[in-house]
Amino acid sequence: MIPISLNTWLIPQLHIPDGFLSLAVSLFFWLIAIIFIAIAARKVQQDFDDRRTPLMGILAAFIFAAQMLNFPIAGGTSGHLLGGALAAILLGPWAAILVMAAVIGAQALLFQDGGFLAMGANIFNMGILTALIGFGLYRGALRGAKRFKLIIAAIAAWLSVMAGALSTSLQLWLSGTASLQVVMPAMLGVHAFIGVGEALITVGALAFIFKTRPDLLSAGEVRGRGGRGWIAAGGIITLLTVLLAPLASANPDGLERVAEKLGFINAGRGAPYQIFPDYTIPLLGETPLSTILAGAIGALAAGVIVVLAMRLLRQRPDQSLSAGDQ
Amino acid sequence: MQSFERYQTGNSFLHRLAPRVKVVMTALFILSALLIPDGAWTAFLLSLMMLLVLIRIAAAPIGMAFKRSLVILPFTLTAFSVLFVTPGAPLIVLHPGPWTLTMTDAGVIRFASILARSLLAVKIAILLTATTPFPDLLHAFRHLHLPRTLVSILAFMYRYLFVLGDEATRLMRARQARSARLPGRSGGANLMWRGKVAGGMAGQLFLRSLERGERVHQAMLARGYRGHIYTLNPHVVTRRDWLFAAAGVFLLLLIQLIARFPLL
Amino acid sequence: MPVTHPQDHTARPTSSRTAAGPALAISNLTFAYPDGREALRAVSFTVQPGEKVALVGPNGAGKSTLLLHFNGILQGQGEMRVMGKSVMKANLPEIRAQVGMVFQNPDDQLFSPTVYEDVAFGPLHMGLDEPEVRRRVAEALALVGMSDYAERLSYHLSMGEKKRIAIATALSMRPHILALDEPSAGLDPRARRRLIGLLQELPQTQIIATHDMLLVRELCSRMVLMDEGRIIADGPAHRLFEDQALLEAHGLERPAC
Amino acid sequence: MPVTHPQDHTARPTSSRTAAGPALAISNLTFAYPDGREALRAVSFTVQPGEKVALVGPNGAGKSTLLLHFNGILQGQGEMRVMGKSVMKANLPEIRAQVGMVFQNPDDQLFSPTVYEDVAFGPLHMGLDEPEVRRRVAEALALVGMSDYAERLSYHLSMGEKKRIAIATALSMRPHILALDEPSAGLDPRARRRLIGLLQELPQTQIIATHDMLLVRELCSRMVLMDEGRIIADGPAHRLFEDQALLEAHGLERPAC
Ligand SMILES: Nc1ncnc2c1ncn2[C@@H]1O[C@H](COP(=O)(O)OP(=O)(O)OP(=O)(O)O)[C@@H](O)[C@H]1O
Ligand SMILES: Nc1ncnc2c1ncn2[C@@H]1O[C@H](COP(=O)(O)OP(=O)(O)OP(=O)(O)O)[C@@H](O)[C@H]1O
Ligand SMILES: [Mg+2]
Ligand SMILES: [Mg+2]
Repeated sequence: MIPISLNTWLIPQLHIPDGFLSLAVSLFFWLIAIIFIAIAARKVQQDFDDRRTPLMGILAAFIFAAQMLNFPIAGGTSGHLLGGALAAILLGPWAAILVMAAVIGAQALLFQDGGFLAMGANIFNMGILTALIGFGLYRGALRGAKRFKLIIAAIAAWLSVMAGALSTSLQLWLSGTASLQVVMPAMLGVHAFIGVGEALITVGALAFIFKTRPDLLSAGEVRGRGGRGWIAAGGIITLLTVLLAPLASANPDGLERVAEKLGFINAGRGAPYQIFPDYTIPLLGETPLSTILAGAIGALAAGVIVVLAMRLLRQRPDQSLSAGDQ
Repeated sequence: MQSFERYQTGNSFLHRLAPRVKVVMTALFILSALLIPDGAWTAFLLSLMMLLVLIRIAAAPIGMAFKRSLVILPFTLTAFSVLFVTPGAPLIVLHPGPWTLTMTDAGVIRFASILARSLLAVKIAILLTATTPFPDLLHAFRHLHLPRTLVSILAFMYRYLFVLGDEATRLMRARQARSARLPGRSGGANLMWRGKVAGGMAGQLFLRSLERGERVHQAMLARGYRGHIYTLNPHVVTRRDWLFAAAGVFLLLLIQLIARFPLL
Repeated sequence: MPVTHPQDHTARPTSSRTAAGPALAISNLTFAYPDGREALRAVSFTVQPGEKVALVGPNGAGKSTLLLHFNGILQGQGEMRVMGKSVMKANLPEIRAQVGMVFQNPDDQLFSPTVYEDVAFGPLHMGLDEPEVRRRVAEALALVGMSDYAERLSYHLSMGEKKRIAIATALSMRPHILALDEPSAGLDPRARRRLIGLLQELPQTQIIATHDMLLVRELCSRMVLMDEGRIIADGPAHRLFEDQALLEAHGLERPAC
Repeated sequence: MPVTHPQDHTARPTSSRTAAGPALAISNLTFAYPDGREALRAVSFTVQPGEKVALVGPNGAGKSTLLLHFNGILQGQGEMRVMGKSVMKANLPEIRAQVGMVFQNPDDQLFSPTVYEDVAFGPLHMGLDEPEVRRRVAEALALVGMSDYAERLSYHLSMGEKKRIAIATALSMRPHILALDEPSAGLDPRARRRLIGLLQELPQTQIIATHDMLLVRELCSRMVLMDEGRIIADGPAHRLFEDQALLEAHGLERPAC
């Protein structure tokens, strides 16, 4: 793991460190991440009864270890795995989100791969988006032959990396840390390449499991992990990625103008110290004090939301567990 | 794989601080760094001094943090672009090929500020990791009321990270050992095949992880597990911790004030 | 020998002493895995308190499967009593406190980040209060000679050290019965010798599944030979060792001398 | 014994025969892991073609680390020559064709879904054409007596079977040298006996890291004793076995008789 992050220093990975995202963007994605994790914790608890904790932990360790596996592509570079799509296909979307959140959290805590305040965004890019695309597309291909499923899995794996890269560039741009014209083509270009490794390993792993434990990937099993809603969700995100990526890389100025028109470009684009940049406390006018107060209020509100969400999440998980003892 | 734990064996004031206090203070420090406006150099400098004092207290080698803060490098590359797109007074005009790039003063300030925030954040995070063993962090999360499920998942993950990480390493070694070539032949087969083999290794790891999950669950049942995980509480928050937290918050507030009212 | 206080009575099980009766009584136990594989077929035997019984047989004979029945992790058909208590759902928590399981692979058994937490896991889940838990952990670690290791991370231990901690996790529950699955596998000769010394001095009833015939000879007076889910022979170890033909028919070997 | 054609010349390495010279020559090899742990300190020794050398020593002595140097998976400081070729980056692919590694745990070695794919990995990676690959796989499987297993899934085999397949994955590359890490660990007595028979009949130079002293006595004429990264003793196995004091000082034991 350390060697991997050392080898790939110069490749913009998807683990965004702190400092590159504005506070507004950071908090927004934290909120999304918390909501998803809260739902995931509940769902997973229903599906896996009391085996879930050790199992989820070990599967998170699996993703971690699988990210170390690599293979030579060409000229000294090597392909390796992000794992979001694979996890979603193997475990179902909710369990995958939980597992990826644990992986991303540990990477930040142990290796500083990705920041703390940026963790919400990282979980969104590498856990939630990948789970939506990975599972959504695979779930849609359930009826097909094995070969077809594998092809879809390959596409899903590649796209999940592209979606992560797209979303990372947008976040950086919204935070005012990078110009879209630079970050978008760079991110998408590099990850189009990285995605090939992702696709090959994902398919290799699935092919292996098809051969050795076909029961784990049987139609019934996969259906049990999520309903048809996922197909739609995955489809929409896929469509967005497919449309937005070429559009934005071909004409980032255009996107920038559109965003400016819609007004949200200023939302994050101002300095990261402003939580609601254009919002100042009316009575105080545009003074530094007003900015501080606005910031404090915003932070407080975000804090309250976080605490509430945590509460919500904490209440259920540990009841009704002992039922499944045998 | 174990090198990141090398400095946790120390016994400085920081090592002995209650982990939950360290976690909260780290988060506040990062928050404070993000809140410092562009170009508020005094505030950045004060934050850096605070950081250096902490590193000194922890008796952690200052250079140690350096290598790992390189993780921000790739993102720094992408942030280079703000040098040229931020509106401001032109400093340097470059003509690479057909383009014209104008570096502005505001751009330079913005870029340097992003870098400063990011370095501060990553270094304090390194300091936290270097002075707090992961199991203690887990205790801290429990006390901070993170969902118990999530903390338990993290605990299991941490334990099996190394087991599975070693397994992955051994798989790769075995592959390396058989990645032979005959003199005068190219070898290596093709890309698809190599990818498929790596994928097979991932699949193998997955199945083993599943089975291990099953066995661990059995081992837990054997020792009385019925759905809850209990742990002893080895950490208490003492007055010393409160004092440290109060001092920290005070300093961070001061930094924020100085950042905004430079004349104060 | 790093074992401390081997004769100390604290090592003795404390809860609910049963007067006489066998420690373990199994009759006609049959078990099939969900995939249909019959792993146990009409297994019957009885173990008296304090006995040290070796369970031997080729790979796949059903030894591990049988051990997993002792505390109800697997439940086959047939009668099973542990310390006089029938193994059934209602009794499980109590029975699990009486049977200390040591799994073959210590990495499966040591699932907590630190050694201390792992050894404390059993007592904590038995609902003991904190001082008692601490006492038990200290005692169990002392018994296996690993008192200094409490704060270590399980991952950083060598195989032999992990194995001893795994035994401590069972001892801290003060069980009457120890069920050990291949305790000597992967140990170097010195670590193996220490393990044998430790097991010799522990007073618990022991049932040991193993391929290590020398360990059987040094430690166990009785030997139960299994193959294909059945008990093939059951008797004094030195007797069975003499029956070369029997051993060879079931993939075993007499210890070299 | 399931070994077929033990004397068959196909078992002999075919590529680039070197006239005389040692199969392996190491001098002053020193290696430290990235975390600073010195695992090898000034190790020197030479192995002649056809020799079967046992590498013994307590847990953590550095045996596995040393084996991993033979084909450059780890690279320490010092001189190392395999079949006359210096071990350095440019020669690695060639050297890996000459040294067949068998890891302790066959699960690490078998990473493909089917036995066939696993045994074919080496030859395929060497760029051989398909008929030749098939021939090599068939030959290697026949040597370990597992010809019927080609289409089986490695994942579902027993430990003893996996171990033999692991050896086949090395043999299919027709190496001059076999480096085996604890080949007998985890096998039941019958499987272990078969393995010893197989190794006795294979003509390759063999270097075997093991804790199994009985295997050493039966298989190896020479024994190299390591501890703390150093070579402590090197000589005929039966001689070293007589030096009880030496063995005990390094956590070993004489085979029981
Ligand atoms: N989870 C499982 N599902 C299906 N079959 C199983 C399972 N676990 C074990 N078996 C089968 O049950 C039989 C008995 O297995 P068991 O593990 O009890 O053998 P063992 O005597 O412990 O062997 P070893 O000496 O290799 O440890 C074997 O044939 C094995 O393949
Ligand atoms: N990846 C690693 N990183 C750091 N230290 C290691 C690593 N692998 C092994 N070591 C250490 O190097 C030393 C030699 O280990 P090695 O695995 O070579 O021993 P060994 O003789 O094979 O022991 P065993 O009989 O237990 O297999 C040990 O002290 C071990 O802890
Ligand atoms: Mg077993
Ligand atoms: Mg070894």
